[in-house]
Amino acid sequence: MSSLSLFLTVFLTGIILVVAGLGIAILLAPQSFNLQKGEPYECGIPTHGTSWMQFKAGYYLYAILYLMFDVEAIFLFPWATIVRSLGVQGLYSIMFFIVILGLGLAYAWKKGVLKWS
Amino acid sequence: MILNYSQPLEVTNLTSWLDSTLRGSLSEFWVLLIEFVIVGALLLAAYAVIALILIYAERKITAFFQARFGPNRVGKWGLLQSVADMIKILLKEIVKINRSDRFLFFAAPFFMIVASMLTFGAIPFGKALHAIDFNIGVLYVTAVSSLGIIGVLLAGWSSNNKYSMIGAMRSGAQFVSYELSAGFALMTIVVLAGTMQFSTMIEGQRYCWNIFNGHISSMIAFVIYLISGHAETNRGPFDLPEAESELTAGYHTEYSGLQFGFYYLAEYLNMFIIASIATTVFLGGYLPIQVKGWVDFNGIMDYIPSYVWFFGKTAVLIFLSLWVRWSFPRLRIDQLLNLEWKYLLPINLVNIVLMVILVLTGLTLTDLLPGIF
Amino acid sequence: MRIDQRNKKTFDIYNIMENIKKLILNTVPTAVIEEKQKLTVTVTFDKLHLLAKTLKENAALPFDFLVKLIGVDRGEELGVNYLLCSSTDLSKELVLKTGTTDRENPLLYSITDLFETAQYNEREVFALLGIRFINNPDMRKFFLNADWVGYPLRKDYDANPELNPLSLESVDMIDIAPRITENEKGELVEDTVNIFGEDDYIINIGPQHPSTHGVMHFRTALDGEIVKKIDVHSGYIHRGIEKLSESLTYPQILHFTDRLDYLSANINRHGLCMAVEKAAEIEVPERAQYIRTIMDELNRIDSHLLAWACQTNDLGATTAFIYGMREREIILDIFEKTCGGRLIINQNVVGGVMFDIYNEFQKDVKSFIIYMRDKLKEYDRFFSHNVIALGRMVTIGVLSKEDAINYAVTGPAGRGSGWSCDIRKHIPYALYDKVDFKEIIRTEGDSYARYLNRLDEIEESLHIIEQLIDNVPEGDICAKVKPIIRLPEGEYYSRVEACRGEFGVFIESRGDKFPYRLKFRSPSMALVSAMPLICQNEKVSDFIGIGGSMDYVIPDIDR
Amino acid sequence: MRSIAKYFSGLFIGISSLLKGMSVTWRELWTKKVTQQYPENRDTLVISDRFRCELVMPHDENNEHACTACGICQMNCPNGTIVVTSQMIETEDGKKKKILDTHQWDLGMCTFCNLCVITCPSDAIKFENTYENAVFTRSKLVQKINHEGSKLREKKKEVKPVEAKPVVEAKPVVEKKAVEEVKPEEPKAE
Amino acid sequence: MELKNVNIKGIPTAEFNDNEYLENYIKELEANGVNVVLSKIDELINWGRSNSVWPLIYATSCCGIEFMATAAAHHDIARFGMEVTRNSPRQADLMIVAGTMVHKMAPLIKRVYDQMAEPKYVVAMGACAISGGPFINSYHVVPGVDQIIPVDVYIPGCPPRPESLFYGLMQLQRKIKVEQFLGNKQR
Repeated sequence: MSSLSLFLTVFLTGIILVVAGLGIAILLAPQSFNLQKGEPYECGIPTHGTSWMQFKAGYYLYAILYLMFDVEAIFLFPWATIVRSLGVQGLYSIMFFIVILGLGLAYAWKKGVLKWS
Repeated sequence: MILNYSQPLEVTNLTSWLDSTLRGSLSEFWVLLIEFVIVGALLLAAYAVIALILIYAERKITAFFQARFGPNRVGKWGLLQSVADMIKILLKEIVKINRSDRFLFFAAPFFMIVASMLTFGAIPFGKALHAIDFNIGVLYVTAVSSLGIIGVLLAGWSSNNKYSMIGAMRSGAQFVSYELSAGFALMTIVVLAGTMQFSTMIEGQRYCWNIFNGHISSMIAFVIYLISGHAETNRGPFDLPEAESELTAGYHTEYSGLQFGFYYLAEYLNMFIIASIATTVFLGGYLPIQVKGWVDFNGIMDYIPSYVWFFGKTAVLIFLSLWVRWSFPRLRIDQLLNLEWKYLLPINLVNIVLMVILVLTGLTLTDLLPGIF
Repeated sequence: MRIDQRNKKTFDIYNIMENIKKLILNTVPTAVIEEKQKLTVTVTFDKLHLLAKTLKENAALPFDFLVKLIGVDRGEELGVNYLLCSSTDLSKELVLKTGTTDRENPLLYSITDLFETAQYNEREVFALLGIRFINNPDMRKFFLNADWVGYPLRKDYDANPELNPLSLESVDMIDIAPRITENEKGELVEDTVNIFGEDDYIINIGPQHPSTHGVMHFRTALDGEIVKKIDVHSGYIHRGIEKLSESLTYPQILHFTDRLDYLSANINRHGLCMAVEKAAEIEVPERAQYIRTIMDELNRIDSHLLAWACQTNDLGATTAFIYGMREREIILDIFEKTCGGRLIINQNVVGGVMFDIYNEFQKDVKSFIIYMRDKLKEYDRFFSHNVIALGRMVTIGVLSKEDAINYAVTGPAGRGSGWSCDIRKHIPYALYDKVDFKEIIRTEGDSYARYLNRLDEIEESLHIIEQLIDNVPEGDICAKVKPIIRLPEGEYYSRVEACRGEFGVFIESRGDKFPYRLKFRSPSMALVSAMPLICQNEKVSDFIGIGGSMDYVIPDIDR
Repeated sequence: MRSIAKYFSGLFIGISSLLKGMSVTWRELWTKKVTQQYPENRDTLVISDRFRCELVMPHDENNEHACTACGICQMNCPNGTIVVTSQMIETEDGKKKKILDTHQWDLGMCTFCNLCVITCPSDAIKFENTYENAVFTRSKLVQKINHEGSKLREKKKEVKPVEAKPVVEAKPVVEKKAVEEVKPEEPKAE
Repeated sequence: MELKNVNIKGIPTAEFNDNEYLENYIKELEANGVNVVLSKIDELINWGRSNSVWPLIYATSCCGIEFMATAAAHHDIARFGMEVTRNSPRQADLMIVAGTMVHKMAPLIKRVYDQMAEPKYVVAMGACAISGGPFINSYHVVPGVDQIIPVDVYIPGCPPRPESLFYGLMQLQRKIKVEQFLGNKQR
């Protein structure tokens, strides 16, 4: 049994679960129709405009930081598996990497980026 | 083989027997097909049953924390409560929403369920109860479990509802934060174990669980993993995308019937997944408590089937998660980000280096006391 | 010694009030000053603003606290009474009266620029009596829909249901407010203002929302997670109690007071009973006073416990909510055994109380006091120092003392801003001058100060009950009252300290057994009117949390 | 340096406050639960005698009640929950007498303010603590509380009332005699 | 199906109020001819539905507080599996109208009711929701929520005590249990 085909099996299982469930629900559940049913719920008041407006997400700087660290994580995982065999050499080389990122975080912190505005 | 006979309740016997009988009469293709179907069906059953049990357990434990009884009128001690819930929610109308992004609205629950199912498949429940065992298991789990957040984001975005929208944006913030910590905490253990494959990692913990092996560093990683894992499941003090008291129902405000049921289900499953990954990585997975040299003791411990060990350890962690959830108020979005970026992440970075030093200088328990561990 | 001091004090008051009279006559020579239950000053409508301003800026005794603003249909004239009092000494009160005879298009001058709290009150008067206020920035009807026909509190209101049929059709909210302003040349200009900007992200929080504490409707403009502007809508539970009361006898009206602010039901009822008793000169027996005071304080604990529970729930701690409700249940049990009701207890009646305490009352209350003290410690450990909770309460929603006075925010919230505004201390009623208790004042003005104030007030209430519970004297529980109570002609005010702040009753009687006009001052209205101010630039989550810390009750506002 | 010290002290104070909170919930987990299980404990459930749930007119074993159909309860009801209809009959000695026809009370409207009970001059009605009243049809809530074929109790029996006062310790607030005196001039309050 | 088979733990069927309503309902169903097999499945489904009623609390005044007391530890609505209060009408099965309905609120409650997913039920809790209660003579009060939306169970009281509310909810469970679910798409 190869891992890939097992992966596909699991994937299909998930899909089947959702499809079968929704199928039963749509077939059996009672339905009614009225004009207000499909309107968005906003505490019972008709909503003002669409909700797809420009929305200020106050955390975009975090998102950039996240990108930085997530890329690092990808580099670090392979290193982490063989850190024993690499020995001290491996620590030095990657320490450089981590320290620079740590400094980056410290700088961002100092600059007040980590403050929600 | 001898080991197997000493553990009559293990499923290894069953699977190997099944495999050999099938192979005796059918061609390779059919054998595989049948086995895949069995795997799928078992997963499906496990998925549903675990979710039902968890929902019941949470409601009951919550009640006990809150000085009340919880469901106790359906079946003995209310045991059938979540079955009733399932029947109800399965037969509830699915409301069609005007002016929503129909395709994404429909697709979002798929992301949620499939992501949790894929992670669920990679969990080693016991000996031979392990569907997907990649050699990059840890990385795979981290990657796939983060897909669930996309489900949340899409749900919030596509509903065309302002509460959902705010919920989705919050889940975005939560995602960019806690994904990192969870990954780094696991990475710390990868450094210690030297492998990313779950099965190897578990075997390596036979006499000394990782949480003890790397002592200080492992403990820190364990706590950080629990916190960030908890946050990733949108539960407890981290339920900002849902935030009942602020956003009515958050990202799933517009979801009704079974579509909502899937979110409800996935929430509990994610809690289980986080607990079981923590069990596997930190607490020795399905392995029993074993002490080097105590042959009799080990033998007795071995009699308890591996899946019992696994679910036992997981249950403890789930209880911990419920305990936290029902003790604290909800964090605000900036507190949430502060916790991650000012506390968890820097501590995590230091912790990885610390772990590397521990490993390289031979300060881990297995290196220090090879006779005992 | 003590008597001397008291004499000196009354002499001082006399002197001060004489000075105030002089000041009024200096400012507005045409003012008519009457010595009624309160010092009453009648002026023409164009002089009112000037007089109010002078009184507010009077340095010796500033009349800067607008207690209530009462619109009255005086028959020919549509008028407004302003009850002013000094924020430094709440017992110094003054009533300003003005009115207009133009019933078609009545216009008065707004005092919103002097007293912020007047804004919503003036809008209420507009909705119910049709008086528009010049210079009020927002002249929409407060409780009623804009298309409501007629002004209910006018005596000639046509209550025909066909004029205002029940409509089930959802209509979009219109965020355009009419107003009347006076320009420099003294001309009146009618125009409209847009409440929100063109492309504001507007979200409705309430009326059907889990944590608006009822059916308040906050129309909120958001900038991401940050609250930019809040527009308060009310009236989703406007039941017209004041109008209903005008055709009911005083004992019958009593049952409405329980349903105003249902969490301080007993105290509200106490307030109305006091007003009627004062007017009809009924002496309340000692035993009844004891029972009233004890029940009031139990009611206060009950309300503060619920407030604590709801605030923690708003912050997301469901377990704390359940704990608070659990302790509250013991008080409800005591209520139930005494008065046969849990929430709406119908205890006070004119002249005393309806039910005597039961045999084991003292025992139950005493054991509750011990239990509650223990639980207060538990709350402290559980929630008061929790780092997450602190982050969500400390320095959040700061209300300064000036703003608290300006918006007339009383009760635990006002005292959290450093304003000593406890009626029980300033104008003692019932037995509050005989018991020893502290007025809890904190100066921070944030959510946390309000939160701690409530917990401390529970402790003080326990202390008050402790002093009274063993000394309940024997005797009647109710004075002999005529079956039909007719109040002599006049205006009567009474003020009590309800759980959320000052609850006031105004009765205008024309000698009938029905009141001519009855008005309740709701403490919650002031709390809500301060919300747009203190929530500005806070996050949505904090907005909910601040709402929890203000602890308003909506039916109290809407009446 | 001070900010670093603050950082760590903040971290530890925070963690300790969280642990303290968790210790409270942990203790609550093992304390006795306060829940009373309603439908199962129906037999043992004690609801205070004074609790007002349902208006009743006590009838004795001869199917007699004390209501004189004076209508004071109806007058005193703030929202018109009570409707008393009476009829005139001629007694044996030829006098005209008003007797009760129906005493109709709307459970779905009643606010349980107790005014009817305390003003009733003949103690004919009282509130009971029977709380199980939910129904499917609105009209079922409008009840006739005098029994079928019941009649007024004779005066001499009233010396020793069969029924105790609804609330043992509660004293009527309004003097009943006075109510009777003013009765004729009382218009209907609405 | 017969009424005596509709069991609620704790209270015998005969002791419930208003049994006539359910009997009439069953008679009506039988007149339509109900399939035996379907009715067995129906029973299972209705068992599930009646034991998992998730309420939406449309609380406007005092009765809302009493509902909160009901949800808290001393009475614990969770025992009926109803503690999962949903704030979104999409996920709720039952709307508990607790408090006065006024003219300004009427379109809103109608809208929220319309937005609820089928099958849905309404309980009128307290005098105000049933008839307008103390404020029935007011100019701005709707005399009973049944003027706006159909009501399934009326729970009188002002406010009803938690046990009364439980009793009402059990009445609703009974009503759900006798309903025909399959083949009855429109309620």
